[in-house]
Amino acid sequence: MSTPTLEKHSAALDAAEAGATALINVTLRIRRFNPEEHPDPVWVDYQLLMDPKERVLDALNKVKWEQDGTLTYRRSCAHGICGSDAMRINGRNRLACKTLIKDVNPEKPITVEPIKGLAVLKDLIVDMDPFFQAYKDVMPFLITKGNDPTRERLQSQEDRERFDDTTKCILCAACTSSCPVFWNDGQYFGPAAIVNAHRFIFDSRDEGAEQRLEILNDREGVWRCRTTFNCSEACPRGIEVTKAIAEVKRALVTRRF
Amino acid sequence: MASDTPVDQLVVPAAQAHTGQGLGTGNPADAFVVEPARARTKRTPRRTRTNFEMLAWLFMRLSGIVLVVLILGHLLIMLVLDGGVSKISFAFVAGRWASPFWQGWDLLMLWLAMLHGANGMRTVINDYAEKDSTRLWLKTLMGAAAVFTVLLGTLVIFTFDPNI
Amino acid sequence: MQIHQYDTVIVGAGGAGMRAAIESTQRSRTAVLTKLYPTRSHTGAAQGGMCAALANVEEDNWEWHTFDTVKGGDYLVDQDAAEIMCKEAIDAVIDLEKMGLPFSRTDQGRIDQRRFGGHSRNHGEAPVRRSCYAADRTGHMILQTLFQNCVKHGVEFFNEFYVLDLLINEGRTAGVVAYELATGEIHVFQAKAVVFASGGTGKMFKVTSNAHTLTGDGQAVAYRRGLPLEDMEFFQFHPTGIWRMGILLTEGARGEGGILRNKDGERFMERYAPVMKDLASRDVCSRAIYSEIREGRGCGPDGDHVYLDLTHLPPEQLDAKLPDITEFARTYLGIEPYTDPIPIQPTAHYGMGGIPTNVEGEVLLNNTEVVPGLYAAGEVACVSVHGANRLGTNSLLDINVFGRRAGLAAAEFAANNEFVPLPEDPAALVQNLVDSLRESPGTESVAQLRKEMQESMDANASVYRTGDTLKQAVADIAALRERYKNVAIQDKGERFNTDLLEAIELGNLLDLAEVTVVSALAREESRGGHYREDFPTRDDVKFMQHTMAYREEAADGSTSVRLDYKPVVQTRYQPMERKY
Amino acid sequence: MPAGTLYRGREGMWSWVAHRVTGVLIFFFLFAHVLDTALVRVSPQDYDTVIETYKNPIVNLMEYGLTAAILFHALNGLRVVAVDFWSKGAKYQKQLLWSVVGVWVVLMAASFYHILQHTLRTWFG
Ligand SMILES: Cc1cc2nc3c(=O)[nH]c(=O)nc-3n(C[C@H](O)[C@H](O)[C@H](O)COP(=O)(O)OP(=O)(O)OC[C@H]3O[C@@H](n4cnc5c(N)ncnc54)[C@H](O)[C@@H]3O)c2cc1C
Ligand code: HEM
Ligand code: SF4
Ligand code: F3S
Ligand code: FES
Repeated sequence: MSTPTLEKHSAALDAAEAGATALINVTLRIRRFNPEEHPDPVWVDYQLLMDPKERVLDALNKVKWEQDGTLTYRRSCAHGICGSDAMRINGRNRLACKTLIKDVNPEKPITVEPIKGLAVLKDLIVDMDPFFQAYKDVMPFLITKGNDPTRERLQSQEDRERFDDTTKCILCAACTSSCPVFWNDGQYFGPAAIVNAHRFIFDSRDEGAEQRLEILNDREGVWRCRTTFNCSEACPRGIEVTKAIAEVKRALVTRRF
Repeated sequence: MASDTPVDQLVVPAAQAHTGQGLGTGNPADAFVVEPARARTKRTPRRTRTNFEMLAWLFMRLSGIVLVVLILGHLLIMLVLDGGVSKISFAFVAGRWASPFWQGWDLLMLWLAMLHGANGMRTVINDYAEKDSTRLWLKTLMGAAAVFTVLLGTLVIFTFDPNI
Repeated sequence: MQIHQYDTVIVGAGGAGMRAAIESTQRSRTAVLTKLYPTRSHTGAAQGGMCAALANVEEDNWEWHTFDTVKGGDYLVDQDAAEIMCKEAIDAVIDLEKMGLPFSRTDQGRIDQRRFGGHSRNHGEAPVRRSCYAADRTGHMILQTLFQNCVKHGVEFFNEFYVLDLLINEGRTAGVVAYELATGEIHVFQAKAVVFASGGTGKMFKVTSNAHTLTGDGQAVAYRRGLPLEDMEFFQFHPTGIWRMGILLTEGARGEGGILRNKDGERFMERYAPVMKDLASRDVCSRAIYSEIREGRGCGPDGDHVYLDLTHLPPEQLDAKLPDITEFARTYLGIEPYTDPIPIQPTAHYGMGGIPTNVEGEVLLNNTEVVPGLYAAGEVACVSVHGANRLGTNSLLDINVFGRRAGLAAAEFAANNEFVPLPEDPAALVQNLVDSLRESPGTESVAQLRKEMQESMDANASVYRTGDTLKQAVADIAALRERYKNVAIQDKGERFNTDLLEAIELGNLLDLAEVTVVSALAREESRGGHYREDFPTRDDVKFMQHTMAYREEAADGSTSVRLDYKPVVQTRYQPMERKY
Repeated sequence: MPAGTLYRGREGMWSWVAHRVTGVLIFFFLFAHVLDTALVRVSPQDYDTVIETYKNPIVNLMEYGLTAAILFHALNGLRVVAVDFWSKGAKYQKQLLWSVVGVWVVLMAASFYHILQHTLRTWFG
């Protein structure tokens, strides 16, 4: 029943409950690009007073709301589930809303740039259309033949678990835009599209695996992946992207022989 | 991009650079985006319908495994056991190729390494050449060099005459 | 300016919008306008689940579900609508499964179900397992699945288009006006039928589980065009938001066995809801938490929060059933939920009110008439299936059931009707709005006004309200609305001018905040999410009715809120005292 | 390009960069190596003359470098194969990489004297 369990307080909990920590000075170095003003991008520094437990998104908001309203970026949910705000922070792709200031060494200027490999339209906003085009090209929807059952389709817990990891994708593009192959050749489908193909290829209810594999057998498909693991490192949802790609490759090899 | 051109002197594009769609907003800035090297085109990549890329990929792994044995063996003998370049001479080579075993070893190594390397170079060129024409040129040049080397090497191994 | 013509235009690509689009695209030429890429919509944040009496794990039926919904909504629910929703829930879940949604499964391979607040067996006897879920990312999976099916059906999306006006001509729907973020261009969409599915208004509060983009644009646009807003005083505060941040920790956490504790470690919900305990409905839990805090049993140095304790649950269960929320605790608080309780406080979560519709999704012009060709579904609408307090999981249900219905009805309307001519100079209102903000010489900052509005709403119109606090809020909002006329933006450009849009969104929020507090002040009773300390009991004699708020414009251009009321539809359940 | 635009990849990316650089390097070496060996067909004297020019400390050092490149490429190649074909490969890629580096260091140390003995003798007697 109601057994009190709170005698032992961990240091982490105490720290979390301490409320606002001492504010610190942070320099945010943002790669700005506004073609209405000037055709080339420039780096601009902003000085801020921040709680180190706040997010980089909070810092961007602070700049926009208090210093320079022209700063432009996408954001919505602010807790890592909508995939709006993938950007390059200190050289690595992350979600601004899932990156705490204290975790990106606030002693030095924190650099923020748009993700690579997609056309930059303004400040941190890139053109996402090619990214979504690649996603659409892998037929990301359940394909079934025959008549629908009257109730739900059955699926064992093991079969459900088989593709659990890749269902977490929020299409933030952190992976695809961290991939060296994609920077050089945007024709590559990119890890995000493969992740979403994987989600269906390994779904026991789906019958379109063959078609999807055929698409990914393409010149610009899975074989372009050089297992550089940038995608896996970048994925804010912790999806084992490279592993998923390897599974698709293996499925192709075993199906063809 | 011409950095010193003021924006208002730029030509207003009929199409937006990143989507190719006409906007007609009259905003000169629409001519500008920071474009990546080669952006994905709207159309779905053409299906190749062959297993070439897969076979090439498989070949890289399989040949790699075999090459580990061949090349590391080669290195061991040439550089370590036999004492490095300092020991190598015509007589040394002649001695080795007298045996069909070493002939076969070197031949296989030559072919696998060259095919592996050439295919690897093809990937590298595909990644970095930005224009289709440059790609084609580089690949042709590299391919020709590879074919030449393989043929030359094969010829040398087979027609080698220790009493020349 | 560009003019487009579509049979059906859907505003919003969250769960409700995309569910509608899947239906209407197959039947009429449809455009979906959305201010976010569809997969960025806040439906993706929903965690816990979607209830339907599938009876996959234990006995259940849709009538019990209806009863729980009506009781949960403190009898302000329109019972005919609730019956439809709970009955169609079963098909809605099965449809999603067939579209590919990867539900968590039972041992037999069926869709698994878990407990959720306020959902009970046989009219309140005991908690029942009714919520269908996919780990703790059910909303994410719904949003993804619906988007996937939109791709499959080739739904035409206009991404990053902000709808800022609704066109009504000759008493019928003529279309909408949208602002394209990328270029700053204004687009007029002429349409036979329009479906609003633009989501909630949570950003009028400071501590909220809602996204930055949930600014009530749809409600504000309709209201500005003279349509009523229903029951706006009812706003739900979810008991378990991460302390100070408001990020939601799903009720599913308590469904899995999580316990609320005060600083003494006491499971205090036993005192407030002896049967359902931690699974009492949300308004009850949120009030209990604030009572604990007020009575000095709150946790932390300032005693301003309580704990959600998951430490007694096996780590494997947390990993399998609640992976995302445990990660939130790790990321944002730096604590380990296996061993530490999580500091939480109630967080502004869901607006029960919205654009009034009937069960076909048709928007009401007043208590009896509809606006032909205009539909609304999802959080923007008020059907009203949630009454004074929405039960957990019933919103994902609402968006699927009524999203589908609205999509079907709109497509059918479009098939049987002609275009209404566009009014003279259709883009005028939006053009003026945009121009005046861009050229405003004002001095007020958007961020400052928004902050003051949110602080006033949190302080005065939150879980506990009194006449005095509400009067304060009314005065605050009025002052802020006055200052808003003098607001200025820094970005004067055309492309991706988010500065401009934040200003417009603030305008919308201020209008809705005004309606909310004015409606709340007038409702002198306590019911569901609306709790008046000066009127702590429910008053069925005077207030068993929906509030209908209209915008009145005086001759001098000033505006005010006019309140009217609409009867509640009751079919089988008579109001009773609400106990959990 | 202004500073900071380089992507800060981690082990996986840098090992790939190294794999690619070594691969290209070996390819060019192989090309040259086949050409010089082909001289055995021309005449023993020419071959020996060319080989003789190789017998100096610089080339000897380059040989050591080439060994380093080949060894890394070979070992990392095996790691790539493991990532591709072993179901746990991706999970342990970092550990695999550190093993590769470990084995590489050991092998390089072991071959240090063997390969460079000529140079060492010339320099240090
Ligand atoms: C954190 C959280 C957890 C939740 N968990 C649950 C749960 O477990 N179970 C449950 O049943 N409910 C839950 N809810 C509630 C439920 O998720 C939402 O009420 C529901 O998803 C709303 O869906 P929607 O389609 O109406 O709106 P949204 O998903 O918010 O979509 C709104 C859409 O409208 C568009 N839009 C907005 N304004 C404009 C404009 N001016 N012009 C053009 N487009 C516009 C947006 O781009 C977006 O596409 C939760 C809510 C939150 C915040
Ligand atoms: C010694 C044994 C070798 C092994 C185990 C090996 C293994 C591999 C593997 C597995 C790849 C594929 C990498 C990928 O697809 O990401 C590869 C690529 C490559 N290899 Fe080898 N290789 C060996 C020898 C060689 C030799 C002798 C050459 C030169 C002739 C060579 C040149 C290349 C090149 C140029 C690439 C392409 C690099 C890239 O795409 O990044 N390799 N090697
Ligand atoms: S796989 Fe991960 S990084 Fe890639 S788009 Fe999906 S969530 Fe983002
Ligand atoms: S970063 Fe690119 S190369 Fe492969 S492992 Fe990831 S897709
Ligand atoms: S704002 Fe939604 S993921 Fe960051």
